[in-house]
Parts: sequence; structure tokens; C-alpha cells
Amino acid sequence: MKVAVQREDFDLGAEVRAISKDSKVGAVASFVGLVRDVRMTLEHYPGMTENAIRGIVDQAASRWQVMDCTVIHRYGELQPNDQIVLVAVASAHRGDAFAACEFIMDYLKTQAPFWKKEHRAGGAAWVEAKAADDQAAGRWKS
Amino acid sequence: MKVAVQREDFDLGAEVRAISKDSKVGAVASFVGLVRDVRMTLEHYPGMTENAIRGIVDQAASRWQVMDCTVIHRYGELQPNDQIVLVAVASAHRGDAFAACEFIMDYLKTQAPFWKKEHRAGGAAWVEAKAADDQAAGRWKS
Amino acid sequence: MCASCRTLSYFGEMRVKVTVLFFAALREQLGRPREELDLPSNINTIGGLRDHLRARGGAWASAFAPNRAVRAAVNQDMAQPAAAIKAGDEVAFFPPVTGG
Amino acid sequence: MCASCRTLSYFGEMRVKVTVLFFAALREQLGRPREELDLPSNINTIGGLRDHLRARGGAWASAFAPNRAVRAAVNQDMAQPAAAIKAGDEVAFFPPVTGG
Repeated sequence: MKVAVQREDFDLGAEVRAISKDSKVGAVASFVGLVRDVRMTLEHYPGMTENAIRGIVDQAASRWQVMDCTVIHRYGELQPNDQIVLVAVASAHRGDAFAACEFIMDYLKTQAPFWKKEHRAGGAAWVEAKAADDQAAGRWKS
Repeated sequence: MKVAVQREDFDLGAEVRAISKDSKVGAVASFVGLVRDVRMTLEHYPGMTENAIRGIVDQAASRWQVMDCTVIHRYGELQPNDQIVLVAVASAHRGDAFAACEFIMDYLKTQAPFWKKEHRAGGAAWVEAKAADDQAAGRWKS
Repeated sequence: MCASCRTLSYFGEMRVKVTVLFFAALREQLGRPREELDLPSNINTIGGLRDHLRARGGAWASAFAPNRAVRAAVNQDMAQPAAAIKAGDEVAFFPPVTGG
Repeated sequence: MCASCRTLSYFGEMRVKVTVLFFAALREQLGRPREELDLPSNINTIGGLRDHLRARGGAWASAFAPNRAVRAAVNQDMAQPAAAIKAGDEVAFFPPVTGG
């Protein structure tokens, strides 16, 4: 299980290859989140961030058959179309890979201490949290 | 929307980059299926295969916000750890990207005309279809 | 329907020409990937064609036995047993699919 | 609890030293990323500390107004208002997170 919080960009193909080498892996589900139209700065809480992500990954691994998993989240200045976050889950089975990957993303959105500030022509503004994200994370409790 | 049925391997990173260029894309969910322990031959129904996959992709695009999508399925001789199938879905939102990607994989498993023959030490045998795959595809009907 | 696909047999009976394809285990069991058939016109559904092929006996009887899961396509679309077949159609029989 | 974190004030009252961190909009609004606090020992929950900070008035009153969604962590774990704080803790306040 690899968790990284970094300024640098990442390489989806290389990260997925790295968790696909075990010949018992039959399925890798992955997710990349990208900056849409607006330049932004991502602030985080150094120290807590990696711990929070590890906690989320551990929860996923206790619920589904997870053979390996990589989560990378960037911080700092990001431009439109830049990659922000990567979650990749390797499993024997596709259902487990998909569920664990989506669960991790949903929990990242509500539990990992990152904050986005968007820089628009009219000025900079912090992004407001969405109720939809709380709902997305909440549905895994059932 | 790109659909390819081919003998050649594919490059997840390159395929995902290709559908991520529009700055309205905020989320790309992808899936790679891999050969597990056993060497296999994948037979398919040339002509029907691409049509069936296009039909599945069109269904997904009518149900979720899909900005772009790539499906690649290999056939022929495959070795343990080889990549078999790629599904990648780009959307503005992660929920749509995940749902469309998993839907396409579930329907591929039951609707796309591919058949796996495993070559074990004891001889070659066709893989039996799993009831679990029909159930996985069926749950999208609700 | 193509005009040349519909022919009269020696007895003046209407016949329907179709191409039938077999895949995977079915192809191996039947020893052929395809066959051109000239069907009596009362065989006009997937289910009817399946019964017709089963009646050949031998490998055909076991390949199309009622308890064997066999899927079909007409003109490259998945088709149910009640689906119609007509002259010029490409019909395929195969086991449940196992790709992905 | 570290022995040096618990001190007696001039009046002999027990004081509790904690580090408080602020992030994102809260950090900007309060004009500081962190503060070392020497709390009266009756302030021993996240909710109590939040009330204590709000009572400073000005930017503090609006940043910690009851209708403002403020999240907290104790020693880098998400924490509810009832969560205990003790000497030596690292407490953080921040807006609902928006990463991913």
C-alpha cells in the first residue's frame, strides 16, 4: 500500500503497473481527478494528511479483497487539466477493486485535510464543501 | 468514444491521457483486467464484438454524464499477467465516471462475444461463465 | 431479404438460406466454424433452428441438448429463442460469453 | 501528558498548554497558521475550546460563529465537539475539506 502527498505530478500507467505485478491480480480499478477550468492552490495539513489517507485505505482493505493500493494526492499550485489525485486498487476480482476504489475516493473527499482555493479573474476564493460529497461518503455506511 | 478489439497490448496511461484533454473533464475512472495464473487463448466473434461493445458504451452514455470513453479488448494468445481489457470513462463528475465504467465492465462480461480457453498442465479447457457475472450485470436494471 | 437467398427445392417447397456460425466450445464440438444452410421455411426462429440442428444427432444432439446453455445472435445482435430468422441472416450459436 | 505542559498560573490555577492550528479560510481570516495556548483547565473539549476562541470577538467571533461549519482534529485525527483535549495536544480547526 503506497500513500503519497506531494507537489509533483504522477504517472497513472507506472503506478498501475507497479501494483499489477502479482499474477493473482486480475483487476485494477483506478481513478484520476483533474483540475477543471480554473487555476487553483491546494492547501493541506502536513502530517495529518497521510495518516488520514492511510486510515481510509485500511478501512477499504478491511471491507474488500484488496491486494495492493496506491493513493497519491498533490498539493500546491495546480493549473487547468493538471492531475490532482490518483487512487488505484488491485484485487483478484473486479467488484472488490471498483468498490474499494470508489470508497477511498468518497472518503478522501470528506476525511482528508485538503482545501482548494480557486484563482479566477475576479479574485481568489476557497471552494465550498458539497453536501453531495457527504452523501457519497455516507452511503457506504449502509 | 474509442472501441478497439485487437491482438496488441495497450497503454493505460496513454489511453487515459487521450480522453483527459478537455478542461471540462474532472474525473477519469478506469479499469484493467489481467490474466491471472494461467496462459489462455481468447476467441471472439469478429464484427459482432465491436458492435456489441459500442452498444454497451452507448447505453452507458445515455445513463450517465460521459464526456469520453475508451474500451479496448484483446484476443488471441495471452500470458499470465498480460492485460486483457481496458475501460476508461471521462466525466465532469466522479460518480458518473465510476458508475459508467463499472456498468460497461459488467455488461462486457455478459454481452460481448469473447470466450476464454485456459491452457493448464492438465490440458486446455474453456472457462465456464459465472452466475455472478449475470448478477453483476442484472443489478443495473433496477 | 435477398431474392437469391430464397429458393425453391426440388419438391417446390420454399427454402431459406442462412449462414450459421459456431464459436468456442461449440465450434470445437461440432468440428466447424460455420455452415451455409438451406432451411425449410417453417424453421423461422432461433429456437426452431436449434431444434433442427439438435435433430441431426451425435455431437449435434449433445451440443444443443436442452440442458446446455447456448446463446445466439442474429445478424450480430444477441437474440432470444423466439427471435425470427429470415433468408440471408447470419445466425450464430455460442456458449455464454466469458471475456472481460 | 507531558509534565512540562501542565503549569500553575500566577493564581495557582491549573493551566493546559496546547498547540492550535488553523487552515485554509480559517487561517486567512484569523491571520495566523498556529498559536500556542495556555488554557484554563475547565476548557477540556473541542467544543469548549471553540467557545473560548469565539469569545475573543472580532474575526474570532465570526470565524467560530455557531452557523459556521468548522471541523476539528485532535492530534491529527478528525474529532467531534465532545472530544477531550489535554495538555500537549495538537488541536486543529479548519473548514470542511475539499480535496480529491
